Parts: sequence; structure tokens; C-alpha cells
Amino acid sequence: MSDAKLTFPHPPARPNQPVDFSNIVVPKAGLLPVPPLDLAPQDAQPFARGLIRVMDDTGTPVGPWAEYLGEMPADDLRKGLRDMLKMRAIDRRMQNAQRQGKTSFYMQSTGEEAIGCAFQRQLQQGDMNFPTYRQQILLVAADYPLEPMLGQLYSNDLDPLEGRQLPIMHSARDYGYFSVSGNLGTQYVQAVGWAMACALRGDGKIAAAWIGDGATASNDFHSAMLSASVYQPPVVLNIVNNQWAISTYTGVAAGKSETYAARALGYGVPALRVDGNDFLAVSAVSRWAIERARKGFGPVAIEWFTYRAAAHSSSDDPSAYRPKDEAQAWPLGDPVDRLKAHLIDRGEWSEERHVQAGAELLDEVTQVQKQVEAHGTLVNPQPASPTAIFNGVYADMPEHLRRQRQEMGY
Amino acid sequence: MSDAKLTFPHPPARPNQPVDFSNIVVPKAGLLPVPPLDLAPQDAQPFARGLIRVMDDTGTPVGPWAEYLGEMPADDLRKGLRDMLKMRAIDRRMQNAQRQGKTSFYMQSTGEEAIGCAFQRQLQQGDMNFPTYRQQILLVAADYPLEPMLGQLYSNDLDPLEGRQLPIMHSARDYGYFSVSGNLGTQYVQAVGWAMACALRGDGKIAAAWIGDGATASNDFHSAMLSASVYQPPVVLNIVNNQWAISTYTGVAAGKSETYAARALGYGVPALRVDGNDFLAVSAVSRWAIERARKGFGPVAIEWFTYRAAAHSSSDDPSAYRPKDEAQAWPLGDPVDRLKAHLIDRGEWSEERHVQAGAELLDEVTQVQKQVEAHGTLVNPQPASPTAIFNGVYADMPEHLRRQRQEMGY
Amino acid sequence: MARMTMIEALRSAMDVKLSDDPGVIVFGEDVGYFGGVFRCTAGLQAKYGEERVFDTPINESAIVGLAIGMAAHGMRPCVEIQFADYVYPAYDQITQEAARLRHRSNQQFTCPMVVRMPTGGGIFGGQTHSQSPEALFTHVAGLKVVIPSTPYDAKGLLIAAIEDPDPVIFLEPKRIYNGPFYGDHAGKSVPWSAHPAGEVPEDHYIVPLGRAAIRREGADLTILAYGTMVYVAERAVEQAGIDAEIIDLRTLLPLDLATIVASVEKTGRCVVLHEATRTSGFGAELIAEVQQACFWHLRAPLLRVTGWDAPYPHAQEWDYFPSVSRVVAALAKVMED
Amino acid sequence: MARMTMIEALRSAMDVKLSDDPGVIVFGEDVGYFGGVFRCTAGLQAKYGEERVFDTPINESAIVGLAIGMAAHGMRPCVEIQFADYVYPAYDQITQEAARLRHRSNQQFTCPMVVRMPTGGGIFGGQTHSQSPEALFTHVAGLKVVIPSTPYDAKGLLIAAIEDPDPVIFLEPKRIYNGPFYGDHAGKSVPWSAHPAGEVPEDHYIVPLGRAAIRREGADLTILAYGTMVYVAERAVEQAGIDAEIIDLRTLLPLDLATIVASVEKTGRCVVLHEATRTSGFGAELIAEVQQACFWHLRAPLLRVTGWDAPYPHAQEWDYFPSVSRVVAALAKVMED
Ligand SMILES: Cc1ncc(C[n+]2csc(CCOP(=O)(O)OP(=O)(O)O)c2C)c(N)n1
Ligand SMILES: Cc1ncc(C[n+]2csc(CCOP(=O)(O)OP(=O)(O)O)c2C)c(N)n1
Ligand SMILES: [Mg+2]
Ligand SMILES: [Mg+2]
Repeated sequence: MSDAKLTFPHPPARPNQPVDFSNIVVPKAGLLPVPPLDLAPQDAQPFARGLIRVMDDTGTPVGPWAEYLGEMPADDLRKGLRDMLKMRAIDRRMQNAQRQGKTSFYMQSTGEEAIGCAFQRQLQQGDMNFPTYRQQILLVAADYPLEPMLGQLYSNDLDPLEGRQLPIMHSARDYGYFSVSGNLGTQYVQAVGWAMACALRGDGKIAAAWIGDGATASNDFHSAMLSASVYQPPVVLNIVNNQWAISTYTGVAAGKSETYAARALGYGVPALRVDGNDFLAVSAVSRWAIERARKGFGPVAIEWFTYRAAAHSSSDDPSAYRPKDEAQAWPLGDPVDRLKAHLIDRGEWSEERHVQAGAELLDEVTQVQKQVEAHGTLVNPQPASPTAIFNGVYADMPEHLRRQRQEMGY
Repeated sequence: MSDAKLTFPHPPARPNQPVDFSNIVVPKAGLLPVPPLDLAPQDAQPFARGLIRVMDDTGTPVGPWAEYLGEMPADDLRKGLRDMLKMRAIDRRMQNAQRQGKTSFYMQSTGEEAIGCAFQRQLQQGDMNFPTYRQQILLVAADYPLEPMLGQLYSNDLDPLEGRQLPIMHSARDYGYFSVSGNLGTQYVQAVGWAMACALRGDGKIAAAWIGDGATASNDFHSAMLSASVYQPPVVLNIVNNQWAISTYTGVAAGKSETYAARALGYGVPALRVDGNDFLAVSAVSRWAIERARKGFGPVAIEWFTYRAAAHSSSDDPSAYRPKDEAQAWPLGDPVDRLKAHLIDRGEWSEERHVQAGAELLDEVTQVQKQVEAHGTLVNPQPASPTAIFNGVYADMPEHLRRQRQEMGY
Repeated sequence: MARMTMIEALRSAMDVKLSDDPGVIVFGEDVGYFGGVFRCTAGLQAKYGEERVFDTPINESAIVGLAIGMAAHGMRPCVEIQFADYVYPAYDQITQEAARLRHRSNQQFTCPMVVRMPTGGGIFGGQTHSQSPEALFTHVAGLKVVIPSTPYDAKGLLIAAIEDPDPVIFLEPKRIYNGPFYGDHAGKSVPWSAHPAGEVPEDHYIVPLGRAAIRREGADLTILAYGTMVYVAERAVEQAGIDAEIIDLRTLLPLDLATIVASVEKTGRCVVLHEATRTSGFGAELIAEVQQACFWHLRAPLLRVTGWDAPYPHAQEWDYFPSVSRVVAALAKVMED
Repeated sequence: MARMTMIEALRSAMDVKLSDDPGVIVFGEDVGYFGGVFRCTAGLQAKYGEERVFDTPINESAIVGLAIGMAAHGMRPCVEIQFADYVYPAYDQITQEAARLRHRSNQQFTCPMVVRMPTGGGIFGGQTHSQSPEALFTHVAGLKVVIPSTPYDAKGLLIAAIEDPDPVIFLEPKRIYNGPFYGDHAGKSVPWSAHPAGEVPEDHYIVPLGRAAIRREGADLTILAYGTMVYVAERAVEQAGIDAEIIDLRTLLPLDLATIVASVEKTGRCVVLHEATRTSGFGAELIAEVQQACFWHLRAPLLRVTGWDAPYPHAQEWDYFPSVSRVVAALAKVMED
């Protein structure tokens, strides 16, 4: 009777099917130009539909964005590489601790580290990230100390949040890291509000909003894009497209949109799409976008194209919904490997130093982990006092909370 | 200190300033081609940024869309013209009744009548509109009887909704008119759900969603566009851009978006922008879009470009926020005048017949109004029994509502 | 002293705060150039400029979400939701974000924000211009919930709310924007200029959050009310000829339980009024607290007079609105026992 | 008869309805291919195809908004919100649209839709995986609100909910998905296979909405509970050695007041339990109704044992969760009077 049939987006491959990334177009590095800082949305089409890449297959930076970036000091790159390795050490140790029941929950960011790592280094003191749960690397790259970081993960007395929040829901105002919410999307528009405050108060700072590909579907992605388009505050709207939202393929969030960057264009927000596993591309585009925002040319959206190599969280097993070897086959490679290759190519790094750095960092993390675990784990909990429950619900504790605290025995 | 400054969109003119529509580009009629029914979003750019117009300045249909439409039977056009005149008669009489205190609230649709009027005639029995409060013309064009329509406006015992809803929040399932909600945006995604049900049950019907330019800012505009893009149900997503949302200029909802149609493109929903005051253009594009949806080529968005000539509602006085003579200066003219000119040009109408038709319709409406008023007005209310409050909260009245009804004295 | 309507008093509060604190900012749908559909912000954009008072797109979660970001940064946004009936798209931002930001960040980030919204019925607004959603906010730890019943209180409470370090839901009973309403919709309307509470100082003052006001002292029965229902209570007490104490709660969260308990311990009888639907309305909370605190003083069950558990109807508005006669009947019933 | 966990029982309910009614359709985040993060829909897509069971984008107002459109058309959507904590973006659609569609259209359009969501704490989920929002739905006329406490009830209630002509909010106490939980988080967990209520028929049956179950008969005191708290109540009664009657409400709206009143008239004492924050929680409504209906039978004030009025903490979960010892203390206190 009817010609209308619904469609249901599918990933290219399911478990026990051969990995298939033939749908992913990987343009050559260096093709796209560097647009002027005042890039208008109408002129952003090639950037929103293309893919900005800086390192070629051998790790050599090529093209206009490489020029724009200039030769990054080797120390800065080594710092980036080390931060990524440190993040992997934390992920490894904490995933392990979770498996041992020492913490209730953990989330890795394997494969996506270059994005936050390179982005953070382009920010200034006082700029504010509104991160998702998968952006711990922003803290690492901002040199947030390991003690409070791991303390939060163990919810023990080293936790600056006194156990109130689920592990990885950090908050570190002084490190430009806004309190993470578990509700997807909500913070995207808050970032725009923060950026409006920056402009209204003229403090010269900017905000950086973060969202996953899956969460672009949330209503506040829309409310944020719209608000940014209307008021033109200094905000960088980051979209981390890692192809998956728990078990759900990115196509379900994308529908027939060509790219997430292109969706931003519909709002009149200029947007670029970037190889998120290319540390140099991330550095270059971050610098450009942050400068654009700070100089008063308004908001910009960036789709960072990457792949969530690990499970969604410690509660998830991706082998139930995608081929086991998908991560290895990801056409944009691994961000650590690629930066390492580039540094080696520049004569600024070696396989040996890499192995050694990895070992040192794992050691460092393990050491701190031990100290932090001595302050309590889920097996041997030493949370902050139960009265923490009542503190900070309001600035001043109202009568009824005082009564409830008494009822609790304090 | 800071370079970042916020922007605040402004209308071209405020009260006591000269009307200024220089920002509105009116392309010649007949320029745009008729795309294939399976138009892909990537190919829709010219349609989403341009403006489909059929009648030239003399009222003669020109170009590919005129051809696509063919010569519409004069009877059909006269019916359309009469429906628009009838709508104006209703608006006039009811606005008046509101001023006399006979009803609490009213909303006119002056200047926008061609859109719903021509669209409705392209639908089939069983298709469902999800209208806003400003789409009463859909009911008129569907030959909904005046008694229940006016009964609803007076909330008297002729009201099919038994007084439950604010005037103009009609519901008429048999006439393809979904129950209007006062909450903006919410029904846009419901229309997509209804269309999904059409496809899943294979009933060959389609849904038509309606939203105002201001309400495109609402979250469910986003959730609807996204859902339509993902599942590809048979839905036409109408956006009535009448330049105003109460006192707020359309630029506040648009931000830096070029057009609302272009915003839909960001979701991968093909979109067209149409002269909404051109009865023939509305007829042609409606036919195309409805056929596309019914044939299973998926959703399509249409931005109907028009002007809200009257006040937002009976509670509003637009002279406080826009020049008094803006409506007269609207570059796309008046839909009634334009269709009339076309019909006269075709030798199928005359000034005399027009005046006479207007008088007849006003008479008809006035007659019915009198009869309906005899069933109660706000001055002399005869609402349905207070027990209507308790009926239909649930299919079966639960105990606690039975108790409350008793408490009320019934 | 100046006589003001509640609308003017609210405007005056924003005016005072806009002028004495550069961090205060006002925005919402139609609030900028036009000054709001109820005119509460009329003239403020002209006076303070577009950066301080502006129009927003029709997106309530954006309005509140932006405000949260600004408040966390250190500003003091005071935003308007055009009708309380339209706050639901912002419910996620208010309850999951604003309410918990201080707590979850252990005070690193806070949210000194006010969300104003016209509330309640009595204006023939039908189900989408008449709702009273207070109980949906009183259930949420971290919020404060305020509802004034006079121009004087409206200004003083709004200034206190803007100065408060935490998010405040500020409900404005629109039926009494222009004058007190004694429940007789067919009767003559009384303007605020004819009521002593219409006297409002031009300058800065506060009415502290968290304190109820005793509108009428009485010995026989306690009536708990807020917003429009305070006046319905006054008229009902007159009609019933009962020596009732009328308490205007003013702040629902945190609640001034001490004032309530002192009264009910004295009277031994209590009736609770609100316009919202009955089930799980704020009246339930009041009763739960009062019966626990005053159990041994109670001489009769506590009763509620509320809106019915149905959507707010348009034509049958006065059958839905808790009328003077329903209140009188409840008072009589409680006195019987 | 088969032994099922609550998850399996819920899946079986959907399976039964998918197979016997072509209008039934199941969707939500991760519910399709993967079968839901709690696996409630595992296998259903493989069995019924993608048109009947599918994944959605992460947009709860779309999930519910689409379901409303489908339900109005005549289908019977049964959708999942991944955690009750994420229902707020859909709150507008649920409360302003689904709940009122039948009424406002005078029965032209109806909304036979079920919104399932895992609710409650006890799984170390922190503030965004532990909330109990039932009171935010019981305040809304037009909704039904259900919360099972056993696999048997879960299946029978879910089938009844899917067959119900009106929108049903179906709260699933996730702490007891796999077994009853007696409040001792450090103790051994009991699987449903070891509990008689784990016996669940494979076929169609219903547990009618609107009827409470008496889980334990007793003469001295009535405990009103639902979801996980039913088991905490059982343990507390054992420990306290009080002959309490435990009523499992199962449906909160409409409430089975008759069963409650009969019990409290008998016992004269009542304690109400829930995990949600106290102020304006559903306990308040229960107390308001019970004190009115049973006033002359009451021998002590009604007490509530609930979550504290604070966000649900992660590390201090067991200080927040209404513990056996808190319930025991409340029982003792009520018996004192
Ligand atoms: C409003 C809301 N709905 C659902 C969830 C549950 N949830 C947590 S993470 C997640 C997937 C998010 O995917 P994506 O945005 O792509 O981020 P990624 O995990 O890939 O970094 C979902 C559905 C949530 N946290 N909030
Ligand atoms: C969620 C919500 N927010 C606010 C309102 C108040 N309101 C009613 S109509 C309107 C303007 C709508 O403008 P537009 O969508 O352009 O439609 P038009 O009136 O021009 O037809 C507003 C803000 C509402 N009804 N619902
Ligand atoms: Mg993702
Ligand atoms: Mg408009």
C-alpha cells in the first residue's frame, strides 16, 4: 500500500563481520588552506566537509596548516607525547583498579588523546573548558597534579569533591576544567553562557565546549549552537566524533548529515573538520580557533574525527556490538604512534626513549596510585565524612538540612 | 582589554523609523528549477537559499514550477480565494468579539493565509497536520464546519473540546488537524512520530508538521529534524517564517543562519524556501513535497516566507515594537490581492465578484457567529458542565478523581 | 512612598540591582526592546543598554543554560520564563545543573541565578498559561523557591533573590500583578494603589528569603497559603466568620516551619491552600511536616483546598480555581471536628 | 514455572506484547542491536526486526515525542529512558503533551505509551545514575506511575501498562534487577532464582495497575513502601521485632488508598519509606492522604524515612540510602508514642 519505509542507520560491520572502513574518506594531508580568522559560515563549506590533516603518511607536516603552525618546539611535542603516555598509564592502572573492585567506575579515552592534549596547550590561564567525562587528558595536559585526580577516582579523602561525584566527573576551576555533569549536552550551552560572560565582563578569556558525536543529538547541542550564532561570544564548540555512543553507531546521531561540522554551518557557525589523531593538525586548528574566538570573530565549531578505541566505560564490552579489531584498522591510526613517528623523523625522539618514557610514566602513576590508594578505595573506603552530603547544597545550610544532619547523627 | 563583543540582532526598523525592507532579496519569479522528487540534501542548497516564486509581478505564472503545477482549475483557485476571504471574515468578526469581551483570546493569521490554504488542498483524507495556533486556515480549507470552529472560540456548548482549551487551540481529527498545544515546538517531533507510524503501518498517509520562525529555536525543532533525518519518515516539515515572534525580530531566532531552510540542510533534510504569499508557488511546492513524502523519498523541510501583518494575538500591540506601516510595505505583497490579480488576469474573477464574495462570506460568518453566540460567550458563559474537568483525564476515571468530582458537588 | 503594582515593584527591584551591581543581567523572551509580555522589564533596556537587558530566542533551556554559565563565571543573571507553563524545556538545566553545581563541584562553581516566571491561573489562560509548578521545584535540593503576594514583598524578595548566592525560582502570581484578587472574578477589581501593600520604597531593601508573614492573626485555625490564595483566604475567613490565622509562606523552600508550627500549636487546626493540582502538590509537604511537628496539638485532620487533579481548563476556570466557597467549606469542616 | 530475574521478566513482558500486538514497538538509546545497557531488550531486535525494536539518537525528548506521535496514531510504543536521571529533557513532552492529550482533545487523540526507566540508587552510580523522580510524575494529572518490586509483578505490571489506554511512567528499581536487596550492601547478594517472586510465567498475564500488595500482614504498624525499600522494610521489621504490616504500593498513581486506609485504621501507626529526597517526595502525599482519612485512628505522627535533601552522593551512598537502621529507628519511635 505504502511506498514509505523507514531507514535505520547501520555501522559498516558488526561482530564476526570483517572490519570495513571503506565509507571513510581520508583526504591527503595538506590539501586545505588556512582561512582568515574572520571566516564566514558561507565560506566554511570546504572545511566543514573536508578533513584538515597536517602530517602525511610518513609523519611529515605538509601544507598551509603546517606552515601556519610553524615548527613546533620539540620540547612542546615531547611534552604532548608524554602527556598522552601518562594518560594511557592512568587509564591502564585505573581500569585495572576498577577490575579489582577498588573503584566503582572508570572511563578510558584511548585513541582520542591528541585532541584534548594539543587543544589544552593552546589555551591560556583563565580560559575554561566545559569537558565531557572523556576529556581527562585536558587535566593531564594542564599539569593537574595526580593526587587530586586519582583521589577523585577513588572517592577518598584526597578527592577535592569529597566523594560527591562519580569517578572521572572531575572539577578543577584553577585548571580551567568545569565541573563535569553526567547529563549529556547540558554543559554545551553553559559554555556559551560562560563565554558571553567573558565578553560582557571583557576579561579577554574564552570558553571551550566539549561534546561527543552521540550527544550532538541532545537538545542542548542545538540550544548552544543557536545561542552562539545569535550572540557571537568567544567560544570554541568542540565535537569529538569517535564513531560510537556506547553501542550506538555514529550514523544514528548523524542521520543524513554529511558531517557534524556541516550541521553547525546550518546555524551560521563556521565549522571545520579535523583529523583528531594528528597532533599537529589539532595544535594548528586549535590555535587558529582559539585565536579567532579571543580576537572577537565569534564562535567556531570543530569536529574532531577520531575513534573510541577502548570500551565506552568499565561497564561496557564493545565486542558485543562491533568487530574486535576495528580499532587497529582505524584509517587515521593512533595518535601516540603518529606523534612518535613525527618526532623520530625530526630526530627528536627514538624507540628507546619512547619505551623508557612509557615505563617511567607508568611507574610515576603507579607510585602515586599506591599513595592515593592508602587513603582509601572502594574495597576499603575512607570517604569524606557523611556530613559532606549536607555541605554545599546551599551556601548556608538551611534549618531542614540541619535537622536532617542531626537525624543522621551529626 | 578584550576584543570579544556580543552582537544583538536588530530588526531593520523600530516604531517611528522608516520602514526598511532593503535587507530582503526578492528574486524574480520562475528562476528555480523543479528538482527530482528524490532530491538529496547536498543538491538542495539553491532551493534552501533561494526563493521559489511562481507568479510574476503581473500575477502571471512563469517558470518550471508553474509548468509543474500546470494550469490550476479556476474553480480550485476561486475556492482558495474564498477560503482566504472567509478566514479574514472570521478573523475580523472574532477579533471584534474579543474586543467586546465575548471571548478571552484570539489570534489572527492575516497575510499568511495562502500557506495553509494551498497546502491543505494538496493533502489527502487521512493525512495529519500538526498545526500551530496560527494555522486555522487549514481547517477552513478542509471545509471544517463553522459551528464547531466558532464554538471552540467561544468555549460554549458547541465547542467539541468542551471548553478545555484556549480559543484557537482546535482539535479536529477527522479533518486532519491534530490537537494544538500551547507549548511551542513540542508537536514538531510528534508529527515525525506520527509519520513513522504511517510508514510502519503502511497506511500510505503522511504527516505535516508546522512551526513558526521563532519556535525553530525550541529544542523540539532540533529533535524533529534529527529524527526525520535518521528514520526518513513521510513528513513535510513546514516553517512559517513571518518575520516576528511576538515582539522579537526573526533575526533573534535566525542568528547568522542564512535561512531556516538552510538550517534543515545541516541535518541532511532537503529544504526549500518559498514565497508564502504566492498561492501558486505554495500549491506547486506543497504538491511536490507531499508527493515526495508519500512516494517514500523521505522528509522535506519548507520555509514559507511571509509576514505577520496583524498583531501576535489579541493581547499584543505591535505598534510598540515595529513601524505601523510595515505590513503594507512587505515586498511580497498580500496573498489575497495576488491571487485575486491572477484570477482577474485569467478572466476568471473581477473586482465586483471579489467585493461581493467578501460581503457574502462576512455575512455567512456573521450569521453563524450569531447562532453560535446564542450558545454562550464569555459575557454570558454557557460552558460545558464543570464535570468536563474530570472527564478524559484518563480513559477510566480513577477513584481519586471520582472523590474530587464529588467534592465539587457532582 | 510610591504606590506600585506588583509589575512595577518587580521592575523596580531589577532596576535597583542593575544599577548597583554590574554583574546583574536580565534576559528572556521579549524582555528586551519590548519589556516583556507583562511589561515587567519595560524601560530597562533603554536605561541599561542591550548588553544588560536583552531578547532571547524561544528556547528556555538556552535561557537557563546560558544563565548558569554566566552565574558560574560570577555574574548574577535574572532571567524570565514567559509563563511558568513554559519552564519545562529548562527543567533539566534547573534541576540537574543549577541546583547541584555548588554541591557537585564542592563549591568551586556556584550558581547565583534567579529564574522569574509568571505563575497560576485566574486569567482565562487555559492549560498553558495557568500552571503552578512550585512542587516540581520544592522537591529539588539546591533550589530556593519564592512566591510573593504583595508589591512590597515582590520587590524585597526579588532583590534578596538576586543577591542570594544560590539559584532561586521566583514565581510571580500573575493574577495579582495589578491588584489583590479575592476570588470573585465577576466582582470589581481592586488596584494595588488602593492596598497598603502597594506602598513600595523606590530604593534598595530586602525581604529575607525563608521567612513567612502572618497576614492575619487568629486563634482558632491556621491557614497556610501563598500567592493569590492569600487573598482568597482573607475573603473566606471574613465570610466564614472564623478567627483564623493566615500565614503567607512567601518562601516555600527553605520553609519557615517555625512560624507555621507555632501557629498550629496555638490553633490546633490547619487548612492548606494552593492552586496547583492536589496530588503531590506542595500542600502535601506542608501537611506531612505539620502533622509530624504538631501531632499532639491537632484537633482535626489537616485539609487541602487545591486545584483539581486535571489539566487547568479554560471555560471552567472558576470551577477549577480553589474558590472562596470551597475554602469556607473546608474551614467549616475543620472547625466541626 | 520459569525463574526469571526482573530484567528477564521485563524482557518477557515486552516479548509477549511484541508478539501478540503488531502495534507494540520498542525503542530507546542502545536498546536495539545491543539490547539496552541493562539488557532488558536483549534479543528482541533479532526476534522482531528493526522496525519493531530500534536504537535512537541520544535525545530523550525525541524518544518520547516520537512515541506520542505514534501512540496518537494508534500504536503502542514502549520506550526506554536509559536512566531515570536522564528523563528531564523529556519532561516537557511527558507532562505537557502525553499527560494531557486525551483531555485537551476531548478524547480525539490518546496516548497509550509506556516510558520505562531504571530508577533508584544503591549501585554506586552517583547523582546521575541514582535518582528517584516518582514525585515529579505523581503531581501530573493524566499520568500513571508504576514501580514493581518483584520479577512477577514487573512482568504483569509492564504488560498491564502496555495495554493501558493512557501514558504510564514505569520505574524500574535497578538495585533489585538481579535480586532482592535487604539494605546490606556489604552482605551476600541474593539472586531472584532464590526468591519465590522470581517465579514468572512465560505467557501473558497482568498485574492490574492501581492495586497495592500486602507483603507482610501485621497488627501494630503500617509501612508504606515501593521498589527496593520493600525489602529494606522486611529486614527492618525482622530486626525491630515489630508486628508491622508492609504494603508494597506498586502503583503510585492512581493510588490504592483503600488498602492503605484499611491497614492504618487497623494499626494506628504508619511509616513511609522512599529513596527520593524528602521534601515534596511522594511520602508527603501519602501522609497527607493517610492523616486525613485515618486521623481518628492515629496513635502517633506519621514518619518518613527517605533520602536526604541533597544530591545523591557517590562515596557516601550508604549514608544517603535509607538504611535498615534508620527504618528500625523510625519504627521504634512511632511505637513509642
Ligand atoms: C541525557 C543523557 N542521556 C543518556 C545518557 C547515557 N549515556 C552516557 S554516555 C552515552 C553515550 C555518549 O556518546 P558520545 O556523546 O558519542 O560520547 P563518547 O562516549 O563517545 O565519548 C550515553 C547514552 C546520559 N549520560 N545523559
Ligand atoms: C515553550 C514556549 N515558550 C514560550 C511561549 C510563548 N509564546 C507564544 S507564541 C510565541 C512566539 C512564537 O513565534 P513564532 O514561532 O514565530 O510564531 P508566530 O506567532 O509568528 O506565528 C511565544 C514566545 C510558548 N507558547 N511556548
Ligand atoms: Mg562518541
Ligand atoms: Mg513568527
